[in-house]
Amino acid sequence: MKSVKLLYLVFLLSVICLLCGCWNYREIERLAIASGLSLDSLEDKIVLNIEIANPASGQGEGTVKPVLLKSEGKTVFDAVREIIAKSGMKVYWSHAKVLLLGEEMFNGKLIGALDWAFRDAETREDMWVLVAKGRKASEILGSKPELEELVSFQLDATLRSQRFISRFPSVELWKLIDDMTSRENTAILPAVRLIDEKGKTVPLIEGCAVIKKQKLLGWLTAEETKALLWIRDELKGGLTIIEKVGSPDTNVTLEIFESKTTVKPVFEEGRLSMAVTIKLSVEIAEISSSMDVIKPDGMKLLTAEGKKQIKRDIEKVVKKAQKEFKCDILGFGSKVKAEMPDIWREVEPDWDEYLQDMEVEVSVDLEIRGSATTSKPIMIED
Amino acid sequence: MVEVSKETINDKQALIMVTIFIMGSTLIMGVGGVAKQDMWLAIIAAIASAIPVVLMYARILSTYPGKDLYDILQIVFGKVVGKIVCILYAWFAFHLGALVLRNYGEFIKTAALPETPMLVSMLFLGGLALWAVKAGIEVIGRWSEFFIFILIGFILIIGFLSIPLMKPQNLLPVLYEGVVPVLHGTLAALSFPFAETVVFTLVFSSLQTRESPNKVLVYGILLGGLIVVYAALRNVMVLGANYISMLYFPSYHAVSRINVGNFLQRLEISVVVVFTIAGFVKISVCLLAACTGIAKVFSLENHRQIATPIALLMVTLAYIVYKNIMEMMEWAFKYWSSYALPFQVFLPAIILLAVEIKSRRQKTSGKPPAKQ
Amino acid sequence: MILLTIAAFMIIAILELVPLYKERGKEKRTYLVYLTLFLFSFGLAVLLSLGIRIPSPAKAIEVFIDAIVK
Amino acid sequence: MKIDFKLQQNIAAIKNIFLSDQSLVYREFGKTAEAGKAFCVIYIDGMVDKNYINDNVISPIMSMLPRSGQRPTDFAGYIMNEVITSIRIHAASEIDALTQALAGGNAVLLIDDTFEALIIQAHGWENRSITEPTTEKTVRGPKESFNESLITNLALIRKRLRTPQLKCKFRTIGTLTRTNVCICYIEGVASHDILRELEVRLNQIEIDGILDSGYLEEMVKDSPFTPFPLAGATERPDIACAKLLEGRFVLLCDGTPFCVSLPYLFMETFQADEDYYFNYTFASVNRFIRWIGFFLTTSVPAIYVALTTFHQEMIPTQLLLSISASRQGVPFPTIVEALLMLFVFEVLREAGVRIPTVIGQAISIVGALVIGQAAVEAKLVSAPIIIVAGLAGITGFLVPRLDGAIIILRFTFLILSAFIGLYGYLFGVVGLFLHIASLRSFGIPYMLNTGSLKFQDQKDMLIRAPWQTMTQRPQLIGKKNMKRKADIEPNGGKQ
Repeated sequence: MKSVKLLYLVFLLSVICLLCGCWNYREIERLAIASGLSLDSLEDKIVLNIEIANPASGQGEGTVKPVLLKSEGKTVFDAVREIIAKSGMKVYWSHAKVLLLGEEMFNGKLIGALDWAFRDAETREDMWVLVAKGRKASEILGSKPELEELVSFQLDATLRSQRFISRFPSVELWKLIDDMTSRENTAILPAVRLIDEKGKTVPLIEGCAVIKKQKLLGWLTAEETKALLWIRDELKGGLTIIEKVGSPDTNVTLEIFESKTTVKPVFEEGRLSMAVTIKLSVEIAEISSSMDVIKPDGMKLLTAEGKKQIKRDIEKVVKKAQKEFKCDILGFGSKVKAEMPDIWREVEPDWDEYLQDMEVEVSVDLEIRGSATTSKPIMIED
Repeated sequence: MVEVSKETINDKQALIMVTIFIMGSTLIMGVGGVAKQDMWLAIIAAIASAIPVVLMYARILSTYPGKDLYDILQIVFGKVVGKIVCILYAWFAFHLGALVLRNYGEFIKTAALPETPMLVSMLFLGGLALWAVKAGIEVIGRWSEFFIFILIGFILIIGFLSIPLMKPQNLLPVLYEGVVPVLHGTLAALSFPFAETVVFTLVFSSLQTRESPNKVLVYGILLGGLIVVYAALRNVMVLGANYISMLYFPSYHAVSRINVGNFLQRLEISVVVVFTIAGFVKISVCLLAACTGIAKVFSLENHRQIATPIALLMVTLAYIVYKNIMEMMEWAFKYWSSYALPFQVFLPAIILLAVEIKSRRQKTSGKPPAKQ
Repeated sequence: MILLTIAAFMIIAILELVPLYKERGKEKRTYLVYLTLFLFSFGLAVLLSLGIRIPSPAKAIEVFIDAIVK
Repeated sequence: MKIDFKLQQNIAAIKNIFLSDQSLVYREFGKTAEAGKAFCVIYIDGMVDKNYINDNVISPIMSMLPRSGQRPTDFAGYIMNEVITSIRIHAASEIDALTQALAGGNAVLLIDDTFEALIIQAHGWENRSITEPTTEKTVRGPKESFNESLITNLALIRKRLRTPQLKCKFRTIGTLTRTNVCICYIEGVASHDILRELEVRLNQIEIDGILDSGYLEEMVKDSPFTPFPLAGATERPDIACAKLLEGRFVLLCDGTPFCVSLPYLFMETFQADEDYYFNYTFASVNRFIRWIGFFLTTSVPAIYVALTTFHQEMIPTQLLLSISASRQGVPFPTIVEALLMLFVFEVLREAGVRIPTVIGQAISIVGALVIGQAAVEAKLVSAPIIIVAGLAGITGFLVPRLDGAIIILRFTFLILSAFIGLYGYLFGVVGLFLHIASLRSFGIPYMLNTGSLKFQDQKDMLIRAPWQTMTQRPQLIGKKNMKRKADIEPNGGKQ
């Protein structure tokens, strides 16, 4: 009986040996490891650029050189398969870090692009998605970054440190899809453009693009993006500059350590309004003049000025969303749905119009909890 | 060689088997999806409604200690009718096993190895289940007892790591679309996985005491249900109900979001481990039930001898039962409840009735109720 | 593929069916049940490896349930 | 054949049996004395202590001869009881008994004109003295080890367990070697069921010779074909005593310093004697390392191959790129590379064991330089695989009792994962535990208590608990007397 069992095992193994077509077996060095891709639209075709991370064979120096592959196709997958015909390599997607979208993709081709990336088992849904501003996405993928060899790795590193700057959102593929398929159908994406620096063109991520139903509605600047992130409670750190505190030449830079935003829908007298409360905990990081804002009086002044300016920034972006984009990028709809499901049922059909002239009450609670390592500004004796 | 007179498993092993059985494919497939963000409510309701059902199973079993449902059927319904019902139950266990096998095959094909034929992974798992059945329920019990640590360990670690990703507001609003979808979800969750424990009445013939079936089934349901509720809560909080509705295997995606310091990431394999372990137990129990059933129907002494062709047939059935994953989901959604509930609720109710009548009559006529 | 299937079933037969055949005097019923099931699964496997589509029992159950529910 | 009345007849008979064996010594004496007082001592040269025979047999008889008057009726009895000063002596009346006694290293005294002969136990062969154990070295703990003499070994155990409850049952196994085997157990702790089973299995052994306890171990195993050890082996008397105290049985076998302990649980492969002599925290860490070692040695090559050929998405990007870079230009597929390097490692290991210590140095040079560095530089294999094979090999030494199983598991897992990646590996693990879970050692489940949550069941598994808390013997094995500190009933609590 026991020997029979052993024979089973041998039999099982031998059958597998025979069956072995090495279906998914692939050698690591045969892989063309994609680090990022860009999609542009050209008439009725899609232009695909792939950045391949090509490890240089050598005695362990570990240098990685980028190789750019280009192809076209009717659909994204068509273009992807065309790469094989051109280069003979099957691209491996699991380590792709960024997906760059050209502006023209927002003419109704977005779903096609996203669906492939989302559906394919090899691509990962935590890939970053960016919009190329002003240039073709392929040009950005082809630029030369300063520190990293690969554009994708550079962009990846920048997006990962988003919480220190907050000048752009970091959006992963799943977040984009979740946003696009939710009730509001709106999403924001970080914008990347090329700037000239010492004769080189390097990519720079700044601000964001507002997207609704496959359409690119417009752009937000870095400052506006920060305010938007504040409302969405996605701001985790970064700086805010309070200008002209007391005297015109005093700009105080505050570093944000904690930020908590609560958005509360209020229903009074048949009207829906929003109460946005921002609790901030900051530290003074830089003072541009000799004015002492650290002593109690100055501190009071700074707090008041800070509250006013942050409130102004936020109200500005709320206005912009209401009047210019006319869509719910602020995420108010889901708040209403979560907290007042009955009211949401009524307002849901024409939420976007409803939003346009909704009262939004912003209040800022600013707590300055320190001044880093020094207790006074740099005093210059007159 | 030492002869083991009769295979016995202790209450703890049995309880663990029930728990793992419930986790089975549920953790991967997700249940009660109709109820959207209220799926956890649906599952809790399903657990609550499953308890009277399993108490019914336990009552049937403990009336005839030392016998499984096949024996009991033949005692209360007589040889001919009893055997017909036996065949039905054997088919149910067989079919259930094949479906779980198919789920597993689809999962591997979709999630990881698209080029590997599905038959290969199903053959592997089927072969292991066959091995387990040949080794006997005692070995399955001991095996489960060991692997529950690994399961719980993985589940706890994953649960801990996904806390930062959870957004409690994803659970709101509660009961937005009313009670009806929740009730639908409850029904679905009752028939898959909780009342599937009916399969255990086919294999638990030798528990320690008369009270064991009660204890084992109820606590097993509660423990397994707890884990299923946890998984549902985690998935909703991490992914959101809207996103889940787009996915075949939500847990897989929920876990893939985990990223701790760029180092602990891409942990999907843990989901695979959990599914393999839990699915293996479920398939083994189903196969064991099917083999015992066939053996009992034909009055064979040893169910192990006929296990091989039944396992082969199970793999074959799993292979041909659906054309593709879309059909599998459709079937699980539309037909499974109405197909399974007769086996899970209606038939056991009739059997319980018959058992009660029979044992009362025996008591009044002065004979002790059937023992051994 | 077909050859592989046949080989696999041959091995199983040698491992299990032959010992059962030798003991068939004592356990005739086991032998018969085994043989039936074995031949059935062998038949299905051969059909599958020949690429013949076997109708799924799920369809029959669907029809059955539809008939009862409606 | 009965012993003949005449001395010369008997000598002739024995000479006839040991025909052409010139190692037998026949010493006849007393021939010149009165009739019927002639003797002959027979023994095999080298097996018998000659001084002992001289002092205790020949000289008493010779000094008796002149004095004695009338020959007593029971002459053999008289010689045995009143003349010969030997502890172990008995009379025999069959030629067969004599020849067997001779072959077993005894001296035989034939007496003229009687139907009886005397067998005198006077073993005088050379024994190795008691030395430090060579295979189970410890930093702290007793330094004695068993040697090849069963009686000495038994004394070493007795020395540590000074209780009449320690029972020893002897038997002889092997039609030609007639090896003495002794079953030791503590009455009142060890289970009688297991004893009965053990005796049945020992009785069933049919073999011509037992040269080491390994023969016994294999022949009393429950599942003969499993690579896992189902009985323990040790050359340390302290370990043997510890096993006895837990209610196990110890089989001592003549001619080998290794004794066998049973029943044996999977857990015991991860226990070392030092665990119990050192601080328990340190011991627990060590035990944990052994568990990790078992996992690594069986799984590292399989996981490496699965990750690099199937699940590249699970490797961090930087690592992926560097593995990819080191694989550039290597001609073999990863799986072949892995099999090759593991095979090379096993070859080096086996060579290291067999090679005389004098030239052992060469192995390490060949291993390190030729296989390690040169092969990588020549792009024959990639660098990561060397690390993997090395790691798998080194960690394997942490659980030496399992090495047979480890090799099989390592290669099985590797091949499985080369087919369907981590899934194959996972199936392998599931199968492995199915196999272990179905094993039994003398009716005791091999995985006993592995899944238990009770502290008393876990105290000696993943960790080694402090001695104060180890109040119970392992379940099922010591179930007759669970409490470690309780007194044992003198009659052993018959069931």
